[in-house]
Parts: sequence; structure tokens; C-alpha cells
Amino acid sequence: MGILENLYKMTAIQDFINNPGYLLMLAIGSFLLYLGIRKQYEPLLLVPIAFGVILANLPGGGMGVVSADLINLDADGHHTKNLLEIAKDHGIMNFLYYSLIKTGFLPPIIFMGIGALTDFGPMLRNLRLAFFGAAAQLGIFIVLISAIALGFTAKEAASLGIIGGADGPTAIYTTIKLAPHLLGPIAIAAYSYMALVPVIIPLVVKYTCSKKELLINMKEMDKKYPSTLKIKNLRAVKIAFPIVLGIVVSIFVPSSVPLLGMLLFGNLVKEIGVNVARLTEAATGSILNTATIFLGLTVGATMTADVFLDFKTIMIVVGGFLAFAVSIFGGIVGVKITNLFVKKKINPLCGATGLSAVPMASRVANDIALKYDSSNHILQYCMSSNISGVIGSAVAAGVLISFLQ
Amino acid sequence: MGILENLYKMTAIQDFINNPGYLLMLAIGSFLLYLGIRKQYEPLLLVPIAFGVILANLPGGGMGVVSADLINLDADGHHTKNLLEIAKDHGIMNFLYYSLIKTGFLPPIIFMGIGALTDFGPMLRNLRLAFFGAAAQLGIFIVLISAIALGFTAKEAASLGIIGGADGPTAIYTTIKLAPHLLGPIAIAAYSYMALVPVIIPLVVKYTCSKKELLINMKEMDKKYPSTLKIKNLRAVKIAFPIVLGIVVSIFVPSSVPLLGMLLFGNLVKEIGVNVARLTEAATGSILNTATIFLGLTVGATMTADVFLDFKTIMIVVGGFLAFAVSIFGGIVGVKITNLFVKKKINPLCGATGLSAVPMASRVANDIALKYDSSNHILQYCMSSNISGVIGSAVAAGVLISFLQ
Amino acid sequence: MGILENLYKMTAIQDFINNPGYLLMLAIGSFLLYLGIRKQYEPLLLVPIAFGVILANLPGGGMGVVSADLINLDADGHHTKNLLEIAKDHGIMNFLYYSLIKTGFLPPIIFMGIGALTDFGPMLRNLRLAFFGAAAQLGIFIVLISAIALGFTAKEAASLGIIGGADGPTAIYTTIKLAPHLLGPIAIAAYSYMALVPVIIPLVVKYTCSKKELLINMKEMDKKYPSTLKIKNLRAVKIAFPIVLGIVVSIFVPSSVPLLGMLLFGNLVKEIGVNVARLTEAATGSILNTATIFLGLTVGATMTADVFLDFKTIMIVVGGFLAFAVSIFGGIVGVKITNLFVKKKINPLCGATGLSAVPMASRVANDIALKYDSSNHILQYCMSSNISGVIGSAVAAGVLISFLQ
Amino acid sequence: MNEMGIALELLGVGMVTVFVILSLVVILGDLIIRFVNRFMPEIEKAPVVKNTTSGSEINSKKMAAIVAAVSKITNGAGRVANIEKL
Amino acid sequence: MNEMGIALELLGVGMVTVFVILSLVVILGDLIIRFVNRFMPEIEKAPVVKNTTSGSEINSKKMAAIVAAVSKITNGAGRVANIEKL
Amino acid sequence: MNEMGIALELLGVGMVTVFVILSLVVILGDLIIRFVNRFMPEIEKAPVVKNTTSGSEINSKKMAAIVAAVSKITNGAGRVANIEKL
Ligand code: NA
Ligand code: NA
Ligand code: NA
Repeated sequence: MGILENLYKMTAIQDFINNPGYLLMLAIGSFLLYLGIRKQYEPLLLVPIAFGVILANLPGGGMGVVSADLINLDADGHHTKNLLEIAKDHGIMNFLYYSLIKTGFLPPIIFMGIGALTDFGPMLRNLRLAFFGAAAQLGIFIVLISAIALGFTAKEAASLGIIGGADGPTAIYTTIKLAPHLLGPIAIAAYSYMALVPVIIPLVVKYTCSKKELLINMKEMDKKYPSTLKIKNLRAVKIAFPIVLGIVVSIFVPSSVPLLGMLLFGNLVKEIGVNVARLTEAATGSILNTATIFLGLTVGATMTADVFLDFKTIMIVVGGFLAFAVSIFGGIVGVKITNLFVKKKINPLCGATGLSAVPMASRVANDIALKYDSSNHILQYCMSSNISGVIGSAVAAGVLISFLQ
Repeated sequence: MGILENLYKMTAIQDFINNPGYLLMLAIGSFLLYLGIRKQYEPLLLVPIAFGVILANLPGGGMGVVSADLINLDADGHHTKNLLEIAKDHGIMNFLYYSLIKTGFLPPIIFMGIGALTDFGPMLRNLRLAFFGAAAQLGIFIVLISAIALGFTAKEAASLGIIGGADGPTAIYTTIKLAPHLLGPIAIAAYSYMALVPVIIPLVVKYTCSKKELLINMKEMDKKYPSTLKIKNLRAVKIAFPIVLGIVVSIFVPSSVPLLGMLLFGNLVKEIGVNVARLTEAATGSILNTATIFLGLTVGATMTADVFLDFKTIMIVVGGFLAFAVSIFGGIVGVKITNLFVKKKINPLCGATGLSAVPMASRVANDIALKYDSSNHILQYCMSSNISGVIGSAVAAGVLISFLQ
Repeated sequence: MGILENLYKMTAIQDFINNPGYLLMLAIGSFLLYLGIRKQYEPLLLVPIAFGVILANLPGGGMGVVSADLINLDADGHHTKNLLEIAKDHGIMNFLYYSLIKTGFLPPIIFMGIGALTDFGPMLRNLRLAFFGAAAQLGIFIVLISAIALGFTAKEAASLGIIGGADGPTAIYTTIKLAPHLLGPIAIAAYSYMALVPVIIPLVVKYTCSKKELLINMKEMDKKYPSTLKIKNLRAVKIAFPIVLGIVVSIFVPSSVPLLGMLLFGNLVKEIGVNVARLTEAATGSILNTATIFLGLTVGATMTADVFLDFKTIMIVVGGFLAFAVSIFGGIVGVKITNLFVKKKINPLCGATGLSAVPMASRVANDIALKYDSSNHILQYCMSSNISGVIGSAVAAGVLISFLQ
Repeated sequence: MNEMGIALELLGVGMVTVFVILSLVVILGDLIIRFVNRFMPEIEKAPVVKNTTSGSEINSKKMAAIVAAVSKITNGAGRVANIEKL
Repeated sequence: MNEMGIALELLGVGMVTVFVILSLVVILGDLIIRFVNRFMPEIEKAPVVKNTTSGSEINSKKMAAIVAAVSKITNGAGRVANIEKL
Repeated sequence: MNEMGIALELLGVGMVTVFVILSLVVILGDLIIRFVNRFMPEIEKAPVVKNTTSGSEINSKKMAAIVAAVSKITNGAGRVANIEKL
């Protein structure tokens, strides 16, 4: 009889009976897998996140991220367990989470890779459109205010708002710094809504833009009011740009350095080209891919039943959507206001893409424009505000961290 | 005169005079290199392990892994030096060993890569043969019992027995958890006997199988008793399988999650295909290769003279061989018993491959079958039990860890 | 008014006003970028180092490496903050610096990659020339003595001298062990002068070698006095060489094991070939490239304004140049002395390349030889002392660490 | 319980568990196949590449022709690992 | 200051900062282009590969011939990414 | 001993050690060559490829032919990134 009893104690059956929340979390993890695999929602991140959710909610498996209270050795978290003690007491997933995520390490590393995959060319060719990457940060702050009104702390509200930056690593980095206990749902909301950009942008555009505005043809505007500034030496400009930009932005928003600095380093390395091709290869290949796997698994593993099944999770789902919508709205309104004052009109879709979610948002905007006028290719124009939106949300994140941390 | 004296003190000559065991260990390291390079015994692991043995036994080089007693700051090992202190006090090899191995980090990571290289297709097509991956775990437990009888502690005996799982990362993971002081010899025995599978399987088969049994033709059995179950959508099955299997197995043996969970995550990513190809590439490329180098070097570096030159090492060499042989025997007997009750007979070689040691064991079994009947290709059948043997030993490891840790 | 004040406090403008040294450092970082990008001075390392300098000197960005005093918890540095505490208190750049550099981890890892890219073939075919890799270490010790005379401590002077080894990882490793506060300027000096080898070697050769000496034709000498030793089985020799060399050198200079051992391990793996191709690929690919990025960024990030803008930095720039020049001189004098006693004369350029700086030094020497006699191809001969110069400086580093640490 | 008792219990528990789990593997595999056969029997197309940067759009006929050409020229010793559109 | 006050201040500070920074992006981009146009207008050649270890020893004439051939055949749409001596 | 004394001792010890070690390199290299020449003189065959994917041995003529073929078939849209022997 003892053997059967021991056998039963070894299994996790009693844990599921005691806490059926685990089963619900396994269902949620499976649903996220479905979204990632079948619906192809940002699969590169959603699949590891979903698997992390599943691993974390297999009771007895020891793969769930534990609260920082168990790591801290004093009340203010200044003195903590070391990594070996974490691995011994809480297993490898906590070892990974506390060394790679809690330290704020992986998001800047992923930004380095994204930088090395980014081409600032379209932005440099349509510089004035880059401006709308600012207007499209509105959702961040509007949702921040709303969330505080609903009882979130300022730090939690800022983490919720930053979903409106539509940029995964930025959202994760900000949440790590301000409200790590909400990391799982915020990361999932951010990536899910990025995958839903083909739905959200048309929705907002439908209620805010007239047909006449959507028919504005950017190429004809360019012919009518040609730019006086031609780029004679694109390579030199592209090399100088990340260096100068990095230094100047950092002087104004120092707390954006870990994110923006690494993004621009990655970009610089890529633009230098063949002499440092080894570095570009590492930044966009083994480093980025490895970081993506571990970011996904550990972020997913923060979503244990007790943390996730909370009223705040629902608020994050709702608030994240609002943040996206308001940011798109902000970009569109920014264009509308600008159009009041300039002769060279701008298609409001080029404001909507200020959201970021590169390059999906630009593709979606281009498709909308083509629906109204099959000759109105605006992809290159959208890419300008689209890329600048990444800078915009990193700057917004810097402001939030600087004021709230 | 002082200079010459100082020069002499700088060299390691006196260390070799004081402890000739170092020389013996260098010879053993060189012999392992010979096996890996010339005999091509699992060179991917044996070469780094062998070099690690050499590095660890160069006195004064500071590359040998030190006992956990020097790392622990209290009697029960709950409070330890941190990684910076380890690097400062004991050098980079201990820094690597304690951060990558002692934490249990690398074996699951390697399992992720192996999962992404594994194809469950042959198993899904011959599901009932997967059952024999269970019978072929017998060697683990028989050797465990024998080792206890000979005076090993239960934890040591379990680590010795797990060699019979014929699976490197599983053996290493179990030993890290239960008896880290035996890590070096157990890892080397595991990989060496895996390389010796072409010798061990024929030996056991020779003494246990009749010619008539070895002539059983699996393809003709399939024609005679065709399976009613055809797989209509292999891709969907291959995607669902690792998810469902991972969840269900984890409920029964939670302590197998770090190993099996990562194996199945790697496999899932591979089966999803092009959408997450970057992750598959990382899991099977840079991550797996890097993990292999550091696993090999650090495992080898645990084999310092004082640890290795011990009576237990010889017992591990003998016991490891026994564990392999008994596991193969178990798989064969499992088939023989099954054949008593079914009309659709099974070639006992498909039981022998339940050992795992993928895919070498299947190739060896196929060669034996072809020797008796040159038309009897059983490779695909053997692969079924061969792959399920990996699951079997991970489950066995989970049971051992769960009961003994 | 409060908002504007808060906005101003968020920026780093006041920091630049308080400490204009930051601006000077940004200019220095930009100048190093210019050298790396435009002048193509060792861009693989100088670009990340330069960007690290820039990141570290953006006040408020938290990317500068802080003094070990802030990490140590007691006076002798035996007890330190753990990595999580470092990340929390000092940001990710310190997390990287203290885990990857201060531990001495990255230089041996880079040496493993360099080993896997090194071919000992030219050295094995012209073994006696390898001897001049010894004479060309003279600069290390001469500059060490000079630096002590000028008031450097012995440890600082040794770190300065090791620049004369003309080998980046060796210089960095030695400085980490002996004088980590000088790491930035020493690494930059080492890589800059390696890039300046096409200027420094001709300069030294001009003042030390006669035309007659430079006309010595190595191939004709080989025909006149043919070697009796032919290599019948190059592959076997190349596999045995790193193993035997590693063991024997380590017995004499145990403290060179972390560097030389890893170099020879990388080389061994490469020579074994296809059976361990995965390991070679990792060592020369993802591991080496990733290590290069993080080494560069973190070494650059040690160069904060207060550390760099110091009298010692200028001494390092001057001393580093001297070390290179004296090492080249040593190699040339070594040949001249040898030529007094042998009939088979040696071109002194084959001594100059004992400096190391592989393979640039050999190419430069070859070009000089061809200028005097367009049929006098000495590249393969130079490569012999060139490669042995790497061993020579690693051995010298081992001696310095062994006596001074 | 003495060490040998533990060992014997482990033999029992371990082998039972392993047999149970691998039976589950057989049963679950069977159920998954049946489930998929019933509810998603169509041979799914490989998903369309989304958000990828490789942008390989060489159609399969051309690909087949290339592979055939390479195979012929190399007597089957070569394979085309990857063709990218520029 | 209460939480809502902080929120409103953040709205102000945040949006102002973002607008300032992206204005700077526009202005700096413009200045860099003008600076480069004035002082380095020539289309720089891609830098010569220096210090590479790949061991490609196909000489430059052959390389040129190959590049020309590929370019001709492909109407300039193809590039030879890498040729290694085997 | 004062610092300058240490420095001079290091000059002595260091240069002697470096000379001794590089002499050993020469001697050991010589001995290994002689040993191998005597006991394993045959040109070993490269080990049979086991479980690897590299091992490309397609000669340059064939390569040229393949490149041309691919280029032609794809109207220049494709490039042969990598050809591996199977
Ligand atoms: Na954004
Ligand atoms: Na097994
Ligand atoms: Na040197």
C-alpha cells in the first residue's frame, strides 16, 4: 500500500485537485499556442511564451517564476540570494528569469538585434514624417491616466500604458523596471495586439479618416512639392545618424540609453558593413535568436495561476487594446492638424503607422491606401513614421522610468 | 640563485613529484582523446570531456573543479559563495561549472536541441513498439539495487544506474541532482558505452535471441496484420503530440519536467516549422553547440586526480556496462513476453533498441537483422522504441530524483 | 514651472556642465569610431570599444563601469555583491563587465576561437623560426622596467608592458588580473598599435636592418641547405601538437593554462575536423562573435571620464608604442645574433614578426621583402615566428601573473 | 526503511511508472491521430511565410528545375541548400 | 502630489519630450545629410576587406570575371555573396 | 626587494622562460614529426563523415556550371547560397 501511496504523492494529481487554477492556466497556455501556431500571431515570441506558461503551471515541475519576495533577503530588496542559491532553491527557470530578465539584460540585447535588422533609409528619405512617431505615443499616457483612475499604482499604470508603444522589448523593459509582477500579461498583451494590428488599424481609421484624406497620394505630393534635399552619400549618412542620434537623445532622456543605445549600436554595426560583418551576424543571428527563446520562456513562466488569475489581468487586456487604439488615433490626429497648416498634404495613414509595430503597421496602412486608390503606394512613407515610432516609445519609456523608478 | 629557485617554484614540477596521480590523469585524458579522435567514440562530447580532464590535472593551472565544500558557506549548502567570488577564488572553470552545471542548466538546454533534432514520425507510425522503451529501463533499477548491495549510497547507486538509460544529458542531470561528486566518471561511462553500442547490442542479442526470432520480418507482419489507423495529417499530429505528451507526463512525473519539457519544446518548435525557424536554428545550432563545448569541458574538469582515482570509479565502469546490458536484455524480454500473447509477432531487436542511444542502436539492430535476412529492413520499427527509450529514461530519472533528492 | 524643472532634471545637461570631461570622452569615443570605421583600425574590436566609451560617458545612462570598490563588501575584495545586486545597483553594463570580464572569462573564450582559426602548419614546416617568437617579447619587460622607473606599481607596469605582446586577449587577460583600473586604455592601445603594425614594423626595420640582410632569400636558403625532416602525415602531427604542447608548456608555466589551454583546445578541435565540426563552428562563430561584441562594449565602458583623463593614460599610449617597437627590435636582434653562428642565414624580417599581431605583421614583412627583391616571398616563413609570438606572449603573461598576482 | 528497501521500492515504483507513462504515450498518440483524422483530416498547407525577412519567392517549378540541374551536374553529390531572391 | 497629479504631469512631460526628441531626429537627420552632402559628397566605395581570416584565395582577376559573368547573366539582379575555395 | 628589483628579476625570469618554452616548441614539434613519421607515416584518410552536414567537395568547374544554370533558370533572381555534398 505504501508504494501506491508514494506513487500518488509523486504525481501532481493532488495539486490539480487543490488548485484547479493550474488547469485553467494550462488551457490558457494551450490557447496562446493555438494563436501562435495556427493563427500565426507573432509566433517567434508567442510560442515560447505560451510554452513557458504551460511549463510554469505544471505543479511540482518547479518551472514557475517565484515572487521576488522569496529572492530578497531584506525588506527593500537590496540584498538578495545569489544565482546559485536561486537555482538550488527555485530551479533553472528562476535561475534564467532572475539572471536574464530581472536584471534587465535581454530587452536591450534584443534591441541590439532589432537595430541591426533596421534600415533607417526610408526615414532619412522622408524625414518630416518621422515627426508623427511622437503623436502616436498618446495612447501610452492616456491609458496611464485611466489606469490610475481605476486604482492601479502609478508604476503599474505606466507599465500598462507602455503597451501603447507597440514595441515588445520596450514594454518588457519598462515593466521589469516598474512592475515586474505584471510582466506576463503585459508582454502577452503587447505581442498579441501587435499581431492584431491588421484588425486594429483599419478599425481606428474607419472611424477617424474621410475617404478624401485616405486618397491623398504621397508620391504626387512629392512631385508637386519636391524636396530640396537629396542624399548624395547614403552610406555616410547612415553611419553618422545612429551615432549622433544616440548621443543627442541620451543627453535629453538618459534613462533611454540601455534601450536606444543598444538599438543604435546594432544599427551602426550593420551600416558599417563588411568589416564588422561578424558582429552583425552575431547580433541578428545567434544572440537575437537565443535571447528570443529565453525571453519568451521566462516571461511566460511568470504567469503562474496565482499571479495571472487576477482582476488586473483583465484590465491589462482591455487597457492594452485602448492604448493601441489611442496611439493610432494620436498619430492620425497629428497628421490632420499638420495638414491644416501645410500645402504638401500628408495621408493620415502615415500618422497611424507612428504606432510602430514595424513593419506590419506599414503594410496594413499600405493595403488600406491601395484599396482606395490602387496606384497609391505609401509603404515607404509609412515606414518613416513607423521606425520613428520605435524611437518615440523608447523615449516615452525613458521618461516613465526616470520619473517613476 | 634566488631567480632559479623562483623559476622552479613557478613550474608545476614539484606538484607532479608530490602527486604522481596527476600524471596518471593526464594519461587517462590522453587516452580519452585517443578514443574520441581515432576511434571516433562520440567525439562531440568525448573530445571536450577529455580536454577538460587534461586541463583539470595541470597543477597550478587552476582549471580543476573544486569540491562544493569550498563553495558552501554553511553545512547544508544553503548559503554559497556568489559567482564572482567563485571566479576570484577558484578560476573560470569553476565559474563555468557552478553556473552552468551545478545549477542543472545545461542538460535541459541540450535536451531542447536534441528535441529540435528528433523526429517523432517513426514512433507515431509504429506506436505499439514505443511500449518497449519501458522494458528497456530495467538496467537502471537492477544496477541501482546491485550498487546499494555493494555499499554505494542510494543517491550514488541511482546515478550509477541511470547510465543504463543510455542517454547522456539524462545521466548528467540525474547525477548533478543526486551525486555530483561522481559526475565525471558517470558522464564518461555513459558516453563511452553509447559509443560501444555496436559491440554491446550484438553481444546481448547473441546470448538471448534465437535465429527464428531474429528472422521475424516486421514489414511482412505489417502486410499480414495491417494497422487500421492511418495518419491523415502528419503535421497536425506532430504538433499536437509534444504538447499533449508534455502536459500528461508532467502530471504523473513532475520532476521530469526540466528534461522532458525542454525536449518537447524543442521538438514543437521544429515541427511548427518556418514561422519559428529562427528558434529552431538557435536551438539546434549556436545554443546546442555552445552548450556541448562547455558541458564537455566542465564535466571533464570534475575529474581531478583525487576524485577519479577511487574505488568507485572502477565500480562505475563495471556497473555502467551491466546497466547497458541489462537494459537491452529487458527490452528483448519485453518483446518475447509480448510475442507470447499476440499474433503479430515482433522482432526482439525492436526491444533491444528501447535502450535509446539514438540513432546508433537502431542502426546496429538493423544491421543484425539484415545479416540474417537481407530483405528485413527494420530501421523504422527500431526507431520507434529507440525514441521512446529517451522518454523512458527521462521518466525513470524523474522518479529517482523525486524519491531520493 | 515645476514641470519644466523636472524636465530639466531628467536631462543630462547639468551633468555635462558640472563635468565637461564627459564631452571630451564623447569626442574620444567618436574619434575611436572614426579610426575603426574610416581608417579600418581593427574594426571588429575598436568599433564596439568606441561605442562602449560613448555609452559609458552619457551621464545618467548608467552604462559606465564602476570601480570595484563599489562592488566589494570588505576591504580585501573577498566578499562582493552578487550579480543580481550589481545589476540592480549599477545597471546591465556592470552586470556584463563583472560577470564576463572581471571573472577573466571572455579572453580565454576568445582565445579558443582564435585557436580554431589558427593553422600551425607554417610553424611546423619552419620550426626553427618559431624560436624568434621568444626574442620578440623583449618589449614587454623593457617597458615594464621603464614604467616602474616612472612610478607605476609593478602590477600596472606589467599590464603596460604586456601591450608589447601585440596580442589583444593576452593584454586584456593580464590587465584584468593585475591592474583592472587600466583596462580601457591598455586594450585600446593594444588594438590601435596592432592596427598600426604596417607603420611601426617598417619604422623599426628602417633603423636596424641593412639592405643586404633584407635581401636574404629564405627559399634559396632552403634549397641550399634543405631540411632533412619531411612531414609525412601532417594531419596526425597537427592533432598531436596542440595536445603535447599544451601539457608541456603548462607544466612549466601553469598560470598560462587559461589562455594557452583554451587556444590549443580550439586548435585541436579544428584539426580533428569533420567529426567535431559543430564545435569548431561554435568556437569560431557564435561564441567568438558574441564574445567580441561584449568584450568590446564592456572594455570601452570602463573608460569613464574620471578613469581615463589621467596622467597614466598618456604614459600607456607612449609606453605601448615603445613596447611594440622594442619587441620588434628584439626579434630582429635575435635573428642577427643567430646569423652570426649559422650558415643558413635568416632574413631579419622573420624576427620582426615574432611580435605576433597575426597575420598583419607577416603581410607587412612580406611586403617589405618584396620591395627589395620582388621574387623574395617570405610570408610562410614569417608566419612561423608570427604564430609562435602568440605563444611567447601568453607565456610571458603567465610569468607576470604568476609572480605579481 | 533501509537502503535496500528503498532500492526495491524504486524498482517497483520506477518500472511501474515507466510502463504507465509509455502506455500513455501509445494511447495519447493513438487518440491524437484519431482526433486529427476526424477534425482536421485535410493535409494542411505549410503556413505562408509571414514577417520573414528572407523573402524567397522562387516558385517550386523553377526550384525543381534548379535542383534537377544541380543534381545532374554533380552526379547527385550536391544539394541546393538555399536560394534567395535578391 | 497625488497619483493623478503624477499622471497628468507625465502626460505633459512625456508628450513634450517625445515631440522634442522626434523634432531633434528630424533636425539632426537634416543636418547630417547637409553636412555629408557638403563634406563627403562622393559615393564612398565599400571598404576593402582587411584582416579577414576566411582564407578565400580565389584571386581578384578570377573574382572579377565571376562577378561580371553573374552580373551579366542575371542582368545585375544577382550577386555573388561568397566564393570559397573548396 | 624593491619594485625595480622585481622588475629586473622579471626581465630575467621572463625572457629565460620564454626562450625555454619556445625551444621546447621547436624540440617537441621536431619530436612529434619524427614520431609520426616513424609510427603513423601513412597519409591518413580524412575520417568518414559521421553525422555531419558539411563536407563540401564540389569542384569549382561544377560550381561555375551550377551558378550559371541557376542564374539562367531564375532570370537572375536566385543565388546559390550554399551547396552541400550529401
Ligand atoms: Na511606438
Ligand atoms: Na533509455
Ligand atoms: Na607576441
